[in-house]
Amino acid sequence: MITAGIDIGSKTVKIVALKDAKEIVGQVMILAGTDVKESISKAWAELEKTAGVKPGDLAAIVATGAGKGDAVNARRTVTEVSADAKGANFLNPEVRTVIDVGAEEGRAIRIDAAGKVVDFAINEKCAAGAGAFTEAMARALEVEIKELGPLSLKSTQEVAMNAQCAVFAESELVTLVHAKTPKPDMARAVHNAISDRIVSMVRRVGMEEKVMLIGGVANNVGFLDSLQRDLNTTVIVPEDSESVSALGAAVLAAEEA
Amino acid sequence: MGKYPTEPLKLWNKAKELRQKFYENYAKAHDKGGLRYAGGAWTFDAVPFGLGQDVYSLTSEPYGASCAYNKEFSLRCLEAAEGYGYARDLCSYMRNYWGSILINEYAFGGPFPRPDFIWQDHICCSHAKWYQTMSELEGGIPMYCVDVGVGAAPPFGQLKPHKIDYVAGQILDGIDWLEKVTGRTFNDELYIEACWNDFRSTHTWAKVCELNQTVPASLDEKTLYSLYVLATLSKASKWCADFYEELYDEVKDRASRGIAAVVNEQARVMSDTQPPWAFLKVFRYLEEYGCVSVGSLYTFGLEGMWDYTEDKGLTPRPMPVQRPTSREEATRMLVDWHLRKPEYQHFYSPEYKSKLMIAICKQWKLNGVMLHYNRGCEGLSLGIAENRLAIQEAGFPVMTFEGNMGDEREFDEARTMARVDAFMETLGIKRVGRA
Amino acid sequence: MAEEFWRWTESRWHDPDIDWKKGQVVSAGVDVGSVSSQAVVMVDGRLYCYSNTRTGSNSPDSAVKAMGMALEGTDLTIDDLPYTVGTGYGRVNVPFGQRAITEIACHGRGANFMYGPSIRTVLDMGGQDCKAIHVDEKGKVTNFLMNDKCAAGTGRGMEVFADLLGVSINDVGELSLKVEEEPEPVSSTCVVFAKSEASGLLRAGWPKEKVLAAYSSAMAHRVAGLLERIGVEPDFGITGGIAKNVGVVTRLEKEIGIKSLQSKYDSQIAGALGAALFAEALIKKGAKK
Amino acid sequence: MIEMFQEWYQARHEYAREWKKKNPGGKVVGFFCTYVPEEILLAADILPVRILGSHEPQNVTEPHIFGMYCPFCRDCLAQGLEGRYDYLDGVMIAQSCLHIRQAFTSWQKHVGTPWSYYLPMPHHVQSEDRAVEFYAAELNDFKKAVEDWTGRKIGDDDLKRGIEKMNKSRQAMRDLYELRKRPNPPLSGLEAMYAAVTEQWIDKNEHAVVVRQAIDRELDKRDLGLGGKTRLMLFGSEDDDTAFVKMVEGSGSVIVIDDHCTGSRYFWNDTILDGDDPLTAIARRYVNRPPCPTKDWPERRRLAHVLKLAKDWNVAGAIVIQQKFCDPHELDIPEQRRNLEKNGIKTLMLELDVTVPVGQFKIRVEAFLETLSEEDLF
Repeated sequence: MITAGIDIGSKTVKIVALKDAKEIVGQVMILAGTDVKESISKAWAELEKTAGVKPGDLAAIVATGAGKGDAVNARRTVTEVSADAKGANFLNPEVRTVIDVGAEEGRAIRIDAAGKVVDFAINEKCAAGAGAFTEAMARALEVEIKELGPLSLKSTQEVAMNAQCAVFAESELVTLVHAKTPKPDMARAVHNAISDRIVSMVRRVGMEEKVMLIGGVANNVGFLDSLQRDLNTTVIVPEDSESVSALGAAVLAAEEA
Repeated sequence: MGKYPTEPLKLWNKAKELRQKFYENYAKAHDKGGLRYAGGAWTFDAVPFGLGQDVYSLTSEPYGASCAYNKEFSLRCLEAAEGYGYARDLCSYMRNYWGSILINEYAFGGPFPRPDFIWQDHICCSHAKWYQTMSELEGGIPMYCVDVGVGAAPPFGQLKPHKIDYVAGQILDGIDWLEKVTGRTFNDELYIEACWNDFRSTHTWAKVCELNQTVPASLDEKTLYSLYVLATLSKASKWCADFYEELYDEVKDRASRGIAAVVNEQARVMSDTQPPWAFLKVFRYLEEYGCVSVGSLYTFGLEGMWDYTEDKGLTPRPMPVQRPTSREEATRMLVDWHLRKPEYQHFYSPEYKSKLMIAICKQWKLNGVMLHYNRGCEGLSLGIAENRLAIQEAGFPVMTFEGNMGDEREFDEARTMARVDAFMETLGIKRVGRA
Repeated sequence: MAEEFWRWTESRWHDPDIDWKKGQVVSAGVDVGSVSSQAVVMVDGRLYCYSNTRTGSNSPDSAVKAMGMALEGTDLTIDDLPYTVGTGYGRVNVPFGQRAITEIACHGRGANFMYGPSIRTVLDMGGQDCKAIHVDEKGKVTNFLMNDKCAAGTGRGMEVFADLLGVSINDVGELSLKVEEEPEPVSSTCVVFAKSEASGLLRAGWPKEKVLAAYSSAMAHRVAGLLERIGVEPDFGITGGIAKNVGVVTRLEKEIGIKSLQSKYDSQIAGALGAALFAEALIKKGAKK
Repeated sequence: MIEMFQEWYQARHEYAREWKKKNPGGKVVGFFCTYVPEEILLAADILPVRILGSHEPQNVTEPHIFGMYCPFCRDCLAQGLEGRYDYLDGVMIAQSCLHIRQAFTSWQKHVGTPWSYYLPMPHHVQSEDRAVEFYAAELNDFKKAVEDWTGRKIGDDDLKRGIEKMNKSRQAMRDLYELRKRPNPPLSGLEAMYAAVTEQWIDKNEHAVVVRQAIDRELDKRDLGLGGKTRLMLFGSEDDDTAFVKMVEGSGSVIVIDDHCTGSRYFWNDTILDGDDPLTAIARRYVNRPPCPTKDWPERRRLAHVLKLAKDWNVAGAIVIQQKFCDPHELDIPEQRRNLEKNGIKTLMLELDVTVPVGQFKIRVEAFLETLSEEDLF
């Protein structure tokens, strides 16, 4: 039996196809255009091309993500919170705390051994947009977004930064730039600032080992470094960390079917 | 067809009329040579009753909420207050209220009716300052304010005499002050009668809320809002006390016949603090999950009088054994009655508030709790994060959502509904749709 | 990096009819902002040349670059400049500058020159800050107010939108006016939230111009609020890049019920212009390198 | 001499730990608000230390205090949660704003300081005798609680000793502030802030001695060339942000007076016995002190007080500090500004957070100073 989960986000559409709730047999991620329906069908086409799996072959489809309502062929929809929990549990049953940091939203989720959500926290206003935040900061520092992480690892001194508001933080950074602060230290300050916001949420749900970091920002080594220091523990980052929600949806689909 | 029978509340329209009448009476008070005064929903409103039966009040919090219902009107009020220099994060009732004065529009039609005097109490940081500013906006209105900040009774115990002396003393001074500014003689009979009505209203409201322990719940929180409001308007009036006694009989009857507020009830939650008034649809949305909000410490406790013991939990506080016979006795009784009110006491101890909330979770048979992190009221949001921790520790799942009771600009509808979905999933509740 | 729609196009101008060598006073000003930098040189109080360039991550270089570009095609060099005033975020890092003055004072003075002495209220929308400034007939600042924590209503917000929609910052204004009827303003004026709200609207099939209109009016409303807090005393003028955004300007004028003054000068050079005018005043008072 | 205060400011915790070594069995009590009657703590030979934040970003308070409460309160709580005040034997608060009360109650529950006390300081201070009678009764309960805790009676003589100690320290600070009236102030606003804030956790005698010595031996003849600088006042919410003060004075101004609970409000008036029993005298002192705005009603008596400070210290302008989300001051500031502007004193309002966004603030401050001077540009 093959099931699939589709995660329709604001920037990307991801699909994961799962065989007998055990083995990943297909996985795609495409950049979403402004026309969601089109992006979705593109994603399905991609899945067929790469994994030979057609929606028709599927026992069940579960959709998640901001645009989940547009997945017409889905049996049902679930929130990203439940999807993250299931996905993380599938990848590593020992995980009890899932941290999902995306472009516009950050989440901390505490789960049990079965991947059921025990408690969750989602960032409130003004602490929004960790992903969007790093992009803005990278722009202010005039470095490629992917350079920002490695850069911060070269930092030699802590610089405190007031980062509640992304826009004000950006002008904070501009001030640091004009004060000739070394770029690595500014990059570190940016990651520390986001980490503080995320860790605040993690403390809210109460951290339990093991901890897994997923979502777009998971690939940022600078952020991961700050996060691990703040939480004082090692954080697991799965490969394809951006597809974990889709994977979780696929697992839930298998439970449905 | 739902799982339980339901029927509209017979007294619904009467409640609406009483509210409407209250605001009209205030606006029209001068036509019949009566007096108008302004004060908060927490104030000792029994006192001005001693000035005569033609003295009408406008209570600030419910008025601020009335402004908030109307998004367009509210926005103009809020921006007027900001334009005058007041910060966006101040109490949103207060900003709506000031704005309504600044644009000189009464939410119920016509220009804002200027009060003759101000009779207020001070429990949160804003209460006295609210009217200090109002008086300035109106070019100077005589103001008296009673400080009730005597601190917690030793947890769940009796109030020390000096605490009652302080508050009672201010009220007695205030009575002399009232006579001076109105030129009227204070009538102790009317005052004592009003105190007694206050006891009746707040005692009976607790009994009504207690009935909601039945499954299915006879009333949902949306309905409770439209009913508790009467006590926030005029808890010391005969009409309010009488109405609640009538209401008690009807709700008792609903409970005995198993009449449900939400026909598909399969889960019960409570909220906390004032809701985002412009978005009561959150509660309608819960119904799609067959989930009913049976109330909150806020709806039960703001105008309800309760006793608490570790073993019995929350029980309506019995009426005083006998009526007071003198101004002094009535005053001391009134002070003691209100200062031991849970909604007052928890201003001093989040731990106390947590105990009360956990008691509700158990006695009202809840599956979970939805806490409104209310940016509009620092008074009732006080310690709410600690409450969340304590309630979770007691084994009840908690969801929080950020919003503002009176400033819709601070409520994110889409994200809140998404959060409700996630919470329902964690409670394992499937959508049943509205019947 | 992908194409940067938010970037202002660089430009320069100079008046070939002026021979600076014949001038009594040559004064210069440079405004190193967070996103763009401008340089202005004046001869005897007349505009000689100016440039409008992008700020790099190193402000001394940006200052030199801006002035260098302004002087292109003239026979004047940076070393010839007798006295230069720096303003903007990088005001203290102008290698060839003698004095730093805030952009608030400079925009006040610059607006007085650009729009004439009748101007009393200046609105400057820079990348990071939004400023409402009261000036007297000399262009001296008498009072000012800047945006609070919620930086909404700054130029930055519009840049984020230009990027999101893939429309050049130079065209967003015009485009936002191409709507039959005005849509509801976006509910959130916070850049981060407005951005996600806008992506939602796009997903819901809103055309770009409608999304822009919704954001522009939200922005205009927010800025009007700032202006009302300080009070709009006519005449009223706008400086900074946003003055070029007809979409925001027309909506703002409608909100506050006052038309903004027009000028033949580039509104973005107001800060550098004010700095050059201050330099002139200081030179006349004997200030030297 | 004067640099002693900065050392004390930076080594506040080390000082308290040292004090305990020097005073075996001596107790240290942390307090949250300056309405705490330190006279009574001193009478019991306890060292009172004001709990303040560290102005560093932190991530430990989110579970305990919802984000719309003032960052200062969260910063204070963070100090406790991070164990920086682990030497405290007790912690207490005198009733003031809701925000700081919340920091106190969360501290009680999660920091585990052995002894704690909530002292209901009345808000209706303008009711005069009603408030004094009530507070005196509360002080009596408080005194008993301290006696039970320390196992030592507190007699009237002890109380008088505590009162004298407080008054001496207050007088010294007022004399120090007096020097700032000079056209060429012999000390900077930053130095004054260090002196004022440290008075709240250094042994009162020790602090007073250093203040006296600084005045007599150093400051009286000192010339820092501050004569030409623009004279400013600071007032509003709690403010011990030295980074901010450095930035302001570094922009060509000198701060000569303040109205903060971390400044002049703390030492402005004495406890006067004349006839009253000690507890009533102490109660009267706190009821009559320059109020926190949350207690300034029905009349706005702070307006006159702040204006008088501005005039007596001859300031050109005032910087109004709004601690983000600090409702009491948000309810006070608009009228304060109108009143000062009406009297020809320009104001600049800044919203402070735990860390200062130097970038945005420097522009505002410099532009403000330009409106107060810079005539040479025209």
